[in-house]
Amino acid sequence: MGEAILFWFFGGLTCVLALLVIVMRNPVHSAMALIGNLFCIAALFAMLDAHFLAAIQVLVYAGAILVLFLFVIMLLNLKDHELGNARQTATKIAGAILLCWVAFKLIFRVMPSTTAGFPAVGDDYGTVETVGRFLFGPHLLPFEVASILLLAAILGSVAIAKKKLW
Amino acid sequence: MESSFPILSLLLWMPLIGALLILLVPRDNPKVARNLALAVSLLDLVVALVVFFSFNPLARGTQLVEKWTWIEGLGVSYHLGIDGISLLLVLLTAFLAPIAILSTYRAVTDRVRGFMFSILLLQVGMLGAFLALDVFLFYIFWELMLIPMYFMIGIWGGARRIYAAVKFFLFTLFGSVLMLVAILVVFFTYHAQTGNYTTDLYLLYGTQFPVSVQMWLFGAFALAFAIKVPMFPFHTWLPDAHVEAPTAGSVILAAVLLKMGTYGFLRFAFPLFPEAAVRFVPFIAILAVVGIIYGALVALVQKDIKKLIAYSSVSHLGFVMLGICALTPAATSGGLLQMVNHGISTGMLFLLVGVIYERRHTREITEFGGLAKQMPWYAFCFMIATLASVGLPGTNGFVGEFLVLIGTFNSDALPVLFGSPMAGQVLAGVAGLGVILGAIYMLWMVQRVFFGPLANPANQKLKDLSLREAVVMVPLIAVIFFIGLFPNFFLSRVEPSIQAFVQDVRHRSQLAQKIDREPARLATHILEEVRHDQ
Amino acid sequence: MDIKTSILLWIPLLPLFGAIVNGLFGRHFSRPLVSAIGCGTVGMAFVLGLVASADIFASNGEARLVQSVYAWITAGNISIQLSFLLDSLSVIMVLVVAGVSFLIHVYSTGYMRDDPSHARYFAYLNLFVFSMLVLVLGDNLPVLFVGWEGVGLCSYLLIGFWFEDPAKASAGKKAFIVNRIGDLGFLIGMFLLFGAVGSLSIDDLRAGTAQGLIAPGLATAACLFLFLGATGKSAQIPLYVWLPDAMAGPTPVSALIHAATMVTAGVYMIARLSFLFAISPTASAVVALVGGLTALIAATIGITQKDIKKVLAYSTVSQLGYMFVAVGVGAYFAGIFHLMTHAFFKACLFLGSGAVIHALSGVQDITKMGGLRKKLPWTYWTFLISTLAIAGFPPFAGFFSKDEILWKALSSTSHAPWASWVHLAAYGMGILAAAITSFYMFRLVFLTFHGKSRLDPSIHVHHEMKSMSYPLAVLAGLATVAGWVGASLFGIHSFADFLDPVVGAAQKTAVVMRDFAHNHSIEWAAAVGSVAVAFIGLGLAWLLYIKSPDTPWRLAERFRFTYRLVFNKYWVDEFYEAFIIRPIHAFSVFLWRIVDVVIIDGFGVNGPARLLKGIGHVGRRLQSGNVQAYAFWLFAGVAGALLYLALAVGVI
Amino acid sequence: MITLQHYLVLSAIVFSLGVAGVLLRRNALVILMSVELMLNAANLALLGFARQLGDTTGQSLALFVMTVAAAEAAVGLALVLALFRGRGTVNVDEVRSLRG
Repeated sequence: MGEAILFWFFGGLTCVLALLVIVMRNPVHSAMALIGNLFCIAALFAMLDAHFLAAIQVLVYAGAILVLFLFVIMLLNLKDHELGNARQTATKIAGAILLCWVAFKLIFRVMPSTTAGFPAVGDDYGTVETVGRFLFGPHLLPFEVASILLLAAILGSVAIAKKKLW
Repeated sequence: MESSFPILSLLLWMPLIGALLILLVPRDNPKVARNLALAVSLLDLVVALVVFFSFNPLARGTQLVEKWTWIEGLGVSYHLGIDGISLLLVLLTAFLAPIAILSTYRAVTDRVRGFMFSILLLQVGMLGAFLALDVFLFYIFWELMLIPMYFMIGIWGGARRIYAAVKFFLFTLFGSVLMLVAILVVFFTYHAQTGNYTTDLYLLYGTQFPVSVQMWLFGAFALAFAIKVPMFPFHTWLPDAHVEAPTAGSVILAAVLLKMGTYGFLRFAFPLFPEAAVRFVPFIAILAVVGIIYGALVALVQKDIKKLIAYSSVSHLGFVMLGICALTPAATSGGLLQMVNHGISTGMLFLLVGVIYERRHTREITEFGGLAKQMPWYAFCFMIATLASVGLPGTNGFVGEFLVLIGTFNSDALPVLFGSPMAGQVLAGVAGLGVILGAIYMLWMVQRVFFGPLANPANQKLKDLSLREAVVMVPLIAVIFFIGLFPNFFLSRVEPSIQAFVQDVRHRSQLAQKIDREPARLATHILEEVRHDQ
Repeated sequence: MDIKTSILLWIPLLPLFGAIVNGLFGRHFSRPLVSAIGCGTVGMAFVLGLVASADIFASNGEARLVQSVYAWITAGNISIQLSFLLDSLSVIMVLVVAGVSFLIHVYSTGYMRDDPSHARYFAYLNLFVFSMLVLVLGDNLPVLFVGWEGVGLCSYLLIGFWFEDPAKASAGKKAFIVNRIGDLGFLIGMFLLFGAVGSLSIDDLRAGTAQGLIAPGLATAACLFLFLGATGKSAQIPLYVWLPDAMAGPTPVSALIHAATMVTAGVYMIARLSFLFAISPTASAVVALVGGLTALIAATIGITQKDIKKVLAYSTVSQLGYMFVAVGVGAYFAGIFHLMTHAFFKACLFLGSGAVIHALSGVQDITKMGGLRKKLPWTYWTFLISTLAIAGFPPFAGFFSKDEILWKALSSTSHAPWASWVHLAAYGMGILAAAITSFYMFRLVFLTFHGKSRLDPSIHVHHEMKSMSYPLAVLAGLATVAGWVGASLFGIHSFADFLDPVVGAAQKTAVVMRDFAHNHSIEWAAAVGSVAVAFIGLGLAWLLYIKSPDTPWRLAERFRFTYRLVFNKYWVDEFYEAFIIRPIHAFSVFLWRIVDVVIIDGFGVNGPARLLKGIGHVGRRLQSGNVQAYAFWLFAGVAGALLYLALAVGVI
Repeated sequence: MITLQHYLVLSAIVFSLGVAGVLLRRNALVILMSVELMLNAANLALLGFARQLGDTTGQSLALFVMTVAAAEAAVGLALVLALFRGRGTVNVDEVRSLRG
């Protein structure tokens, strides 16, 4: 029962904050909402026994990526008139609504409804050790490729940010 | 039949090595790039000559075969080989490359490395297409030729080069895409019949198709090749491409690239789908004859020398196609020889037009007149090329045209295929009118360019052929007369392959059996007895 | 292969060698050296011809030499040897060709002395001799055809020798193209024969004909196509139009190519294939009829021409007509006989006219000459002798050969049902043409050499040159005596006997004698008749051009239309221009401008391109450049796919 | 009882909100943040499935997604910076170089 309360709490908060991210006019506010959203998702991760990832979520997202966002926002120091208005066209809103509607319909109808909860898992599920063994065992190659990807992203963003592209 | 030394591979890849070396040459040193390209093409010619002389003229099949598995799962192999049909065309390609390169020494001054790279890459494509005995390999080389030629026209061409290059590209691509589809159908049909995947040409020859399917497949192949030949009414890319292409591009385009189409008919379209082929022969033969007359008539009224020669190519290639369609050894040998002849004489004409274009920057016939006075050696060379082109006996053109016409005229296949006893006679007769028209448009052009008063002041200071230009012409003239006087040197090497081709197509299309039911028209054997009695 | 046989190849090769040397290096040689190479090689060829023909003369035409040099074209069932044949027929041709060529080469050293393109001239001339010798020596039709086209090429080059004059270059081109039309006929004839016999060698064709491999209908078709070739080469109706224009070339060329040798190739070819023409009475009759018509019509045109060379050109056409009458009525040896005598007297006439033109620095209009008899005595006397020969006065050569032809036409018929009439008609036209020939030839002599000088006073008459006079004398001598070898009227049959091994059998097949054929009194009467018409022509010419020189102009005024019709050569050139050349040209422009540019390129090629471009223009609106719009379409696509999925499984 | 379905629906909602943000907002920064939302939604679903199956592979996969997200954010933000320097705006409506 406690699990359900936590899920509904964090789940509802996640939805609200995600909505705030996309409706706030000022990007700083959006970023703040996003931080909250990420924390809630981290909590949900923890509820799914992914403790390690929950930690990473907080560290990487809230700690690194969001800080990056905020740095950029401050660097740009946008004036009020530069923020612009979200001039949504009717077609786009209609399209978005249609998309959501179809998606929900599908999700509720297509998937087999189960009432059973999650099966039990071992204590070591989602621990740093288990995930680490996976990463450095069968997934070693993708892991190293990911590091190269990050390196490329670092170099790329430095190169792009230094140049005047347009 | 495995040859110990992969000489065909050497022949094929040497230009590519040269092309890569050219990329290493510094940008500001065009001279080195030119000389390197020339050296590589000359070396390649030497290799081609070695191939030519190591070819056994008596054997029927493919020789100097090299075969290695390439893509095992699809049965694709790296399969090269040469027979009498490809032998001549390979030699022609290797022979013309140094000449074309030498002709660019003054004409191409911009992006020389790129040009030389293109020309050598083009040579790889052409040689590969002639040597490949694997459909997949052939298709790769076939498309490979397209790219350098496209750039040669599009970058080093004349004023409307983009239009011409795109037109050339799209025409060819249009046909070759259909051919690709047909290749895939053949490939999967073979798999359905035998359970194996292969793209080896000789294995695919054995595939059995219902005639209705064959018709579609042959149609797809024939369209691709007919565009390349080009046959009427798919010829309109040719005048544009020739007019806009640089001289070397025109030479290679006319001399070798067009032969891809006719070669394709001989190597692929006819042997792969013999039953459909013989059903299509009446249409192709009629189109060929229409092309002969049409090209000649349109050439008659051209104002641009290059365009005139381009339309004359349409006419000449019509003879080649007619020779193939006649399905007699004489006519088909003549058609094959005519491919080479056209390459030599038309290539030479384009070179000569290039010479005058470098001096005057125009090709309008009305701009000239009386050049024979100012440039006697130039006029001499032009005259010889003209005479070869109109098929004067003693030059190469005569032998080819004569064999095509006499073979068509007395073909035992055409009357059966047309269902009319006079078919061969009528076709040859109408095609013969093309010979007359050929003399008319060529001589009229020669007269307007070379004879009459030297009125235009711009022409009064023209210089005659330089040493380099003369060096380019001499081998061509020598070959013109050599083939004209000693055609058997080549015909004897071609004969077994052509015999095999004709018999194979006739036999597998049931044509031979139909002909046997016809009353004998040739009374050669009676004559033999007469001779014997005397 | 013994020496005499291997000589054959060298007969044509020597002039070819001369042509190559003079053509490539001649401009660096001195003029005498060029002339020496030119004349020497041809002279050597003549000597070699004599050496090679010794056996044939000794055996009175029975012997023959065949030299097979190498296999030229072998493909499928076609096998063509490069081989030469010397028999009595080709002996005559080789000696006439090489001999007359030699004389004309010598003449040319004088005539072309001051021309800047001296070396080129001799190269062309030698090349011509080479081609002509190949033509007459060819052992099979393709080799003969090599020479056949080769002489056409040389004719083209030599007519347009002074190419800076566009009219002359055009005349050369016209000659080549008209010849090509005939050549196609020749080719088709060859193909037909090959289809029937499977070989193109003369001997095989002869054997095949004897074995009946060639059906009569096929023989007629083949002969008519071959004859089309002959009409082109030998300037007969309807393809004679090039020959008068061909006079644009240097005069020795006209003498050699357009009078003595090349234009007789058609006659030679028919004589060579006489066995074939003999089995087709229909084709033979056509040959005779066309020959007779050409003889008559060309002669009438000759009456009105003012250019000294044009008169001779039409006279050549007319005389060639006689030869065709001869081979048409089956008198093959008579055709060759006339060919030989004509070669001598017509070459002499042309060279004489050349001497006149040379002396007058290029004047060719006979109405502006007159009274040259005293100033050019050599020319006058040789010209007169040749005129007497061509007009048919005994004892000059032309009388014997022409009389032989006319008598054979009169006294024979063939197996074709209407041949009897055709032969009579040919005889009638021939005798009429003989009268006209005599008339216009003496008109030419009188206007040129007699009467008062009408020369432009500014013209200085040059002296005659020895290099030009000696060949004239030799030819005039031949024009006098050459007829005697075959004067059957006096019972001399040596010429006919000599040719008998080649054409005799064919002659027997082709000809049906009329009942009076062996009646000598009728033969004599016919001969007297042809001499009489010659006198009539002479008398008329004397009346009109010596006695009362004003009458011709009055007659021309009186019969204005007829005069203009004839003077303008019956407007045949104009007819060809309007009804053949112009329509072809217009049709070609139509093909190019309409079919190529509008239909194929416009609808077939650029049409789809434009359609695609139009679609592209519509599609371009979608490309707003707004990345979000692209993303929107992306997600809209996903939504669409999901919707489809939902509908498909019946969720919604 | 909280089942896998709950997590999946939650994930779908967050994903859809992300999509809506990408489509409707003009501010390049907010668009990037919306993309982060979408990636997180995907991760949530991934971990849900992993928990259901008891398979740790899903977790390591989620880690890679985060790596990609980090890289994406870095490059994307660099682009925004460059865009702002060049055009003086972060409004994607004004960037129309792709216009056909």
